[in-house]
Amino acid sequence: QEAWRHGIVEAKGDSGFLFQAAEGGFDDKHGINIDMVQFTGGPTALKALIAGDLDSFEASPVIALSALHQGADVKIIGCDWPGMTYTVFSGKDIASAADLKGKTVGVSAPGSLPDIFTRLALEASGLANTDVTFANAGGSADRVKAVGGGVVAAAASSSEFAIDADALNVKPLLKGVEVTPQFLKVCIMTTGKKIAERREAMTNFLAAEMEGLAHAIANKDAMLEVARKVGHLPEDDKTAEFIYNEALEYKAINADLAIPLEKLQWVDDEMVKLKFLDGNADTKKFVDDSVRTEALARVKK
Amino acid sequence: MAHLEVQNITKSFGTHNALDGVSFNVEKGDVVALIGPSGCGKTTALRIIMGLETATSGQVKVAGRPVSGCGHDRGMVFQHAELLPWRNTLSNIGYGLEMKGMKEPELSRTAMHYLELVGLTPAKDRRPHQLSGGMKQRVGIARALAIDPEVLLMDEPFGALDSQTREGLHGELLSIHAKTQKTIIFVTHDLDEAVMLADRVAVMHAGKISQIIPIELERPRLDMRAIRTSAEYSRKRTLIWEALHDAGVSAAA
Amino acid sequence: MAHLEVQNITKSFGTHNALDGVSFNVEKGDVVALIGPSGCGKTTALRIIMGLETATSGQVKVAGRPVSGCGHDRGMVFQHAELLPWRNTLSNIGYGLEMKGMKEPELSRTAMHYLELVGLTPAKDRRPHQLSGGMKQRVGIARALAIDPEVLLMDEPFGALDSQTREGLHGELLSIHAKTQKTIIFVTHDLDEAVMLADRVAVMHAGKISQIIPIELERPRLDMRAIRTSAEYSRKRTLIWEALHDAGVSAAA
Amino acid sequence: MTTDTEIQAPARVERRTGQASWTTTVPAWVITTLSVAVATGLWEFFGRDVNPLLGTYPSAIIKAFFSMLQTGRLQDALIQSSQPFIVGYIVAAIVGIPVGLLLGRYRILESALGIYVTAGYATPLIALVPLLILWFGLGFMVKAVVVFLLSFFPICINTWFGVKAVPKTMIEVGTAFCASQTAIMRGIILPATIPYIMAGLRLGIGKAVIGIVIAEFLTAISGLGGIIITSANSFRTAEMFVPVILIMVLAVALTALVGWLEKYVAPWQSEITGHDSV
Amino acid sequence: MTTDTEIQAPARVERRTGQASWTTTVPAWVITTLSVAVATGLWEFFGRDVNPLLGTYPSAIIKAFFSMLQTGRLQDALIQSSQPFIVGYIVAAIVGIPVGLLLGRYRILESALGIYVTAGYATPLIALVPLLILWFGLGFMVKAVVVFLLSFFPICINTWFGVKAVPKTMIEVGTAFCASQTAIMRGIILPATIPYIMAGLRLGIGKAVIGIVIAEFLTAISGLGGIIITSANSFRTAEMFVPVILIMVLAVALTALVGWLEKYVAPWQSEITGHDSV
Ligand SMILES: Nc1ncnc2c1ncn2[C@@H]1O[C@H](COP(=O)(O)OP(=O)(O)OP(=O)(O)O)[C@@H](O)[C@H]1O
Ligand SMILES: Nc1ncnc2c1ncn2[C@@H]1O[C@H](COP(=O)(O)OP(=O)(O)OP(=O)(O)O)[C@@H](O)[C@H]1O
Ligand SMILES: [Mg+2]
Ligand SMILES: [Mg+2]
Repeated sequence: QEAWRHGIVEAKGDSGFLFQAAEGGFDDKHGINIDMVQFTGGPTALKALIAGDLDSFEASPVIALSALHQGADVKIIGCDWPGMTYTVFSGKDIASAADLKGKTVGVSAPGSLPDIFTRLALEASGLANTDVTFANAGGSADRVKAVGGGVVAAAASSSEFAIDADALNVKPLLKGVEVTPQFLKVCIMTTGKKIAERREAMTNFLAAEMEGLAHAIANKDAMLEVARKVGHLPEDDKTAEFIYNEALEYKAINADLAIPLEKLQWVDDEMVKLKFLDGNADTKKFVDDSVRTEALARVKK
Repeated sequence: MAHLEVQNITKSFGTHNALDGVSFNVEKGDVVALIGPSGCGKTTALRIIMGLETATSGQVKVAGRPVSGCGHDRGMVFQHAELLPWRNTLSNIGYGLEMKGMKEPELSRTAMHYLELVGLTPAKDRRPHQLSGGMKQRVGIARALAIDPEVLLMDEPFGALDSQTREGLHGELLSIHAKTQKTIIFVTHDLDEAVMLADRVAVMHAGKISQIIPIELERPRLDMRAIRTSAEYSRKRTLIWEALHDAGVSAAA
Repeated sequence: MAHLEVQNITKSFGTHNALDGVSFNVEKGDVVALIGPSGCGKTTALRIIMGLETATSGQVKVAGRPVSGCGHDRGMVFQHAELLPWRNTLSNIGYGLEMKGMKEPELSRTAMHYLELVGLTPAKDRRPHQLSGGMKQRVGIARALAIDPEVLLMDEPFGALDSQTREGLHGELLSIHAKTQKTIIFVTHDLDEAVMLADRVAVMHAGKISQIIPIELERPRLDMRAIRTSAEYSRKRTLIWEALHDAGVSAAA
Repeated sequence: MTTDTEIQAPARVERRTGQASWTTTVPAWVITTLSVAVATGLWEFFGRDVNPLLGTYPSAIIKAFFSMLQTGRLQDALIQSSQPFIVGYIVAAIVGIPVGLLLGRYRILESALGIYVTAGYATPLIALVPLLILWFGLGFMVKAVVVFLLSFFPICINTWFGVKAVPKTMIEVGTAFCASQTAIMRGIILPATIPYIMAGLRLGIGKAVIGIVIAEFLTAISGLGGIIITSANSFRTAEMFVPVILIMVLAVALTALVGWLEKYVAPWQSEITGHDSV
Repeated sequence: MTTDTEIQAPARVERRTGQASWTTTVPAWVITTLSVAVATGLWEFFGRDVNPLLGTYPSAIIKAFFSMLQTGRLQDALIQSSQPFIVGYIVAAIVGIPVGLLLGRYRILESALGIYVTAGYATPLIALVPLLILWFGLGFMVKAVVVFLLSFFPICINTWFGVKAVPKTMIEVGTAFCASQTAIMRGIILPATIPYIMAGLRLGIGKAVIGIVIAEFLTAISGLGGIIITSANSFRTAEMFVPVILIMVLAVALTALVGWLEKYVAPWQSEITGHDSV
C-alpha cells in the first residue's frame, strides 16, 4: 500500500467527513494508505506542501491564493466543502451588524480565512471595513471565547460553535451561507510536481475521498462514529451532529469534489479588492481538474 | 562572673570531633592567646564564640548572657581575611561600621583612621584581589578593630606579616588594649607573640585545652625590647614550648 | 651559567610598580629565602618566575632557556594554598602528578607518600573546606613537592603552621634537599626559618632587592638545635634583621 | 581570669541561629506540599464558579485525567511527545555544554561564534518553523530539532557565562602544574562551572517543554500539545488542563532530578555554599 | 650562586603566554565582523537556490528592508513592539531579581513558592494566551504581560540559583559583623550573585523577544511580530526576514548592553576572572 500524506487544519466536529476516507477503509480499497496530518495554521501546512512533505492539503483557498499569485507551484484539484459554514458570532447585546460600528472585531491573521470572511460578511451587511477595528483574537475557539468574554464585540468562527452559544455568552449574528454564498470554504490542493510524480496515487486518493464523503453523507452514524473517534469527543457531544445537519441543509459538502471556478474567481477578486493580493489573476490556471475527472471515472466504475 | 564564659563546648563534624569539651573563662580586659598544632580546633573554638557555628554541646556566655549568633560586642578577624571582593580597602574596613549603623562622614573618618593604623593608606582604593597576602590580613584586622567591640576574636591575625609590620601592629594592639581594656582572644603559632601580648596562654591539643599558662608581665608593655630580655619572658616562653610538646602526651593519656 | 636567572624584571599594575628591576641568579641546588615587608613584591616575583604573570620588562631563564608559561621543571606552593574545592586531600596532592601524566597505582602511592610526609593521613578524604588553615597549606606543600620539580617556588609555605609542624616540615625539606639538590626559592617572614634553611637570603623592599646575605652554615643541617646556638646563625640573623630595618632607608635613597 | 578546664556535665544542646527554629526543623517537602494543597484548594473553591467553557477546577481536571488514562489517549500522547523531547534535550545538553565551555575559554571562538549563540537564543524561532519543516520534515525529526534549538541556547549560554565567572586564581593552579588545555578544561573549568551548567540544564528543561508544545502546535499536531489544541478548540477546558498540568509536573520533576544530579556530580558545591540545592 | 642586583639595560618586553599571539592581538570585533561577513556570504551563495516561498538570501532581505524603511512600516512596527517589550522586560527584572534573591535566601519561601516558579517557567504559556486575553484584553497590556511572564522566570531562576551558589564563608562575614538580613541581602548576596543575575538578564532578553513575537502573533497582530506573520502568511519570505533579523540584531545589542552594564555595576568581576565580559 502506498502512503499518502494529507494535511488538514484543525479538524473539529467536521472530522466525521474529513477522516471518512482514511478511517472508513476507503483508502485501503484504492490501494493507498492515507496519513492524515493536522495543523493549527494553514500557511505552515502549505509550506510543508510546497517543500514536498505533504502530498496534498485541504484548507481554504484563501491561504493558497497569495502563494499562487507569486507563482507557487500549487494546484487546486478538488473542492470537498464549497459551502461557507462559517459564522460571525457577536455578544448578546448586538442586535444587528450595524451595532458593531466603532467596535472591535476579532479575526486571526490578516489575510486569513476568518479575516477575509469577516470583512466580506460585514460589507455584505452594509458595514465598511473602516467602521470597525480588527484585532487578532487567536484560534477559532479562542475568538469565540474572546467574544463571550467581552474582549471583542464580534468574531468569525466555524458555525459549530453555535451549539454552545448560550454557555459561551455569544450569539450567531451573520451566517456565511446566507451573507456570502459565493465564498468557497475548503478545497484540496497539491503541487504540480506531485501531480507529475504521483498521478496514479493521487487519483486513488481523490477516489477514496469521494467515496468516503459519499458514505458519510449517506450514513449519519458512520459520520458521527468517525468524528467521535478522531476528535475524542465525549458521548454527549453535539457538534458533529450539528455539522452533519448543517452540511446537508445547506448542501455545503460536495462528494464529487467539483471545483466551482466562478466562486474561486469571486474570492480572488474580493481579495484583490481588499488589497490582500496585488493584481488580478485568472484563477483557472490555479486549477487542475484532470486528476479529479480520472478519479470520478474510477469511482463510477 | 567572668566576661566571657566558654562552658564545656564540643563540636563534631560527622564522626570527627573538632572540639572535645573546651571550657575556660576570660575576665573583662584579659588577653588570651590560643596556641596549638594545626587542626587542633582553634578556629572552630573562635567561630563558636563568634556565633558562626553552633556547638554540638555546651554554651558560650558573654557578660552572663548566652551567645546566640552575632553581636557587636564581639569582633572577628578571620584566618583567611575574608574580604568582600567588591569593596575597596577603605570600604572593607568600613564594613563593620556600616553594619553598626555609623553614617558618613564619621564612617569614612573612622575607617581612614584604622586604614592608617595598619599602614595601608597608599592601597586605600585597591580591591582585595589587588592586595598582597599580608595587606589583606591587615584589612581584616582593621575591619574588626574599627567596630570597637568589647571582645576581639583574632584568628592568626599577624600570621602572614613581616616582623616589622607585625611588631608595629603588636604595639598598636597593646596601646588600644591599654586605652580601652578590651577582652581579646587571639590565635597564634608564635610563642613570642603569645608571651608578649597575652595575660594567659591556652595551649590546645586535639580539641582540648591541655594547659593554661598565666603570663605575669606588667602592663602596659611598652618597651618590647626590655620585656623580651626579662626572666619571666623567657621562663614562660619555655613553659609554653614544653606544654606544646607535652600536649600530645597528656591529651593522649 | 646559573640554574635560574632573573634578569632585571619589572612589573607594574596600572601606575603601581610592584617590581622595580629585580635581578638575581641562583645556582643549581641553592636555597634562597625571599624576605621583606608585606606588599614589597615577593609573591609577584615568584609568580613571574613560575610563568603565571608576564613581566612588564626583563626576563627569567631556567637552565639557560627563557621561561614562558609553565613547566614541570618548576613547582609552586601558593600563598593561599589554592586547593581545588572538588578534590579531597589525597587527590589535591596528586593533582600535579596527574598533570605530569603519572598513572595509577603509582599516582596514589606517590600521593600517599607526600600525604604522610605532611602529616595529613587522617584527613585523606576531606575536602578543602573541611580542613583547617594550616592543613590546607600543608596540602599545598605536598602537592608541589610531589611533582619533584628542579626548582621549588614556595610562597610562605610554613606561615600558618605551629612551630612543631613547621619544624617537622623544615626537617623534611632539608632532607629532601640533601637527597635531591633541588633549587629552592621560598618566601618567609621568619628570620629563623630564613637562616636555618637558606644558603642566601634576599632582602626585598618596595619592588627591589636591597641586599643578598649569604648564610655560611654547613649542609646537611641535621641538628637544628646545635645550629641555632651557633655564632654564624645569630650573626646572620642580626644582619638580616638590620637589612630589613635599613632597607626602607636605602631603597628610599 | 578564672580557668576551668575540668569537664562539666554536658549542657543541653542549644541550637540558636538567626532564623526561627521551626523553619529549619519542618522539612522542605512538607512546606511545599502544604503550599500546593492550599493553592489547589483555593483554585477548587473559586474555580467552580467559573463558566466551564472558560475555566476549570482541580477535581474536574482529575476526573478528565482518569478518563483520558482509561482510554489510553494520555499515555499515547505522552509517549509521542516524550521521544522528540528526550532526544532534543539530551542532544542539546551534549552539544551545549562543550560549546559553552569552548566559547567561555577561547576568546577567538567567542569572538567568531558567540554572536550566533546570542543571536540564535533571541531569534523568534516560531517564525522559522516553516524553514525547519523544509529541512526536517513534519515528523519526529522536526520536533526534536525545535526542542534542541530551544534548549540548546540556555544550556550553552549559561555554561559560557559560567566559564567566564571562574576565578583566575583557580585556573592558575592548573597553569602552574602545566596542565594541558584539555586538562584545565576538564579538571578545573568544568567542575568550577557546574553550578552554572546545572542552572542552564534546569532552564533548558523549561525551554524544551515550550519547544515540544510549540512544535506540536506548529508542525503536525500530535502528542500532549495536540491534546491541548484539540481540547481548547472544543471548549473542553478540564481536558485541556490535563496535559498542561502533566507537563508542568513532569518539568518540575525533571528539574528536581537535575538538582539531585548536581548533588551527585558536584557534592562539594552544596557543602561550600551550606545550602541544599533546590 | 652569583648575585647581581645592579640594574641592567632593560630587556625587551616579552609577552609569551600559552596562547598564540595573534589571537590576543586581533581585536574581538574584527573577528566577529569577519565571521558574520563570511556567514552572510555563504548564505547569499546558497540561499539563492532555495524556493523564494520557503527561503531567502541576504541581498533580498536588504532590499526588502529599505523598501519597508521608506514606507515607514518598519519604524512604526518597531515603536509598536518596543513599548510592551520594554515595560514587560523591565517589570520582569524589577520583580524577578528580588523574588529570586528571597527564594535563594529563605528556605521557607523556597519551599513554599519555589515550585510555582519552576512550574511557571515550564508551563506552555502559549497554551494560556487565550486565558490571558480574557484577563488583559488584546492590546498593550496583554503583550506586556506575555513579555513579563516569559522573561520573569529566567531572571528569577538564575538569581535564585546564584544566591544558592554564594559561598557560606562570604555570608559569614556579614553574620560576624551582625549585618541585618537586609544588609546581608543587599551588601553580600546581591553583589556576590551579580554574575548570575546578569546571565539571567541576558537570558531574559531572548525570552522577552520570543514573548513579544508570540504576543503579536496570538493577540492583536501588531508590530514586528505582525509583519512576520503577515509576510509569512502571504509567502513574502524576504520581507518576513527583515523583522526577524532586526529583532536578532537588537537582541544582540541589548545583550551586549547588559554585558556593559555588568562591567559598570560589578567592575570587580571581570578583574577577578581576568576575562572581559561578553
Ligand atoms: N593584580 C594586582 N593588581 C594591582 N596591584 C597588585 C596586584 N597584585 C599585586 N598588586 C600589588 O603589588 C604589590 C606587591 O604585591 P605582592 O603580592 O607581590 O606582595 P608580597 O611581597 O607578596 O606581600 P605579602 O608578604 O603581604 O604577601 C602590592 O602593593 C599589591 O597591592
Ligand atoms: N566544615 C568542616 N567539616 C569537617 N571537618 C572540619 C570542618 N571544619 C573544620 N574541620 C576539622 O576540624 C578540625 C579543627 O579545625 P580548625 O579549623 O578549628 O583547626 P585550627 O586549630 O584552626 O588549625 P589551623 O592552625 O591549621 O588553622 C580539623 O581537623 C578540620 O579538618
Ligand atoms: Mg585555624
Ligand atoms: Mg605574598
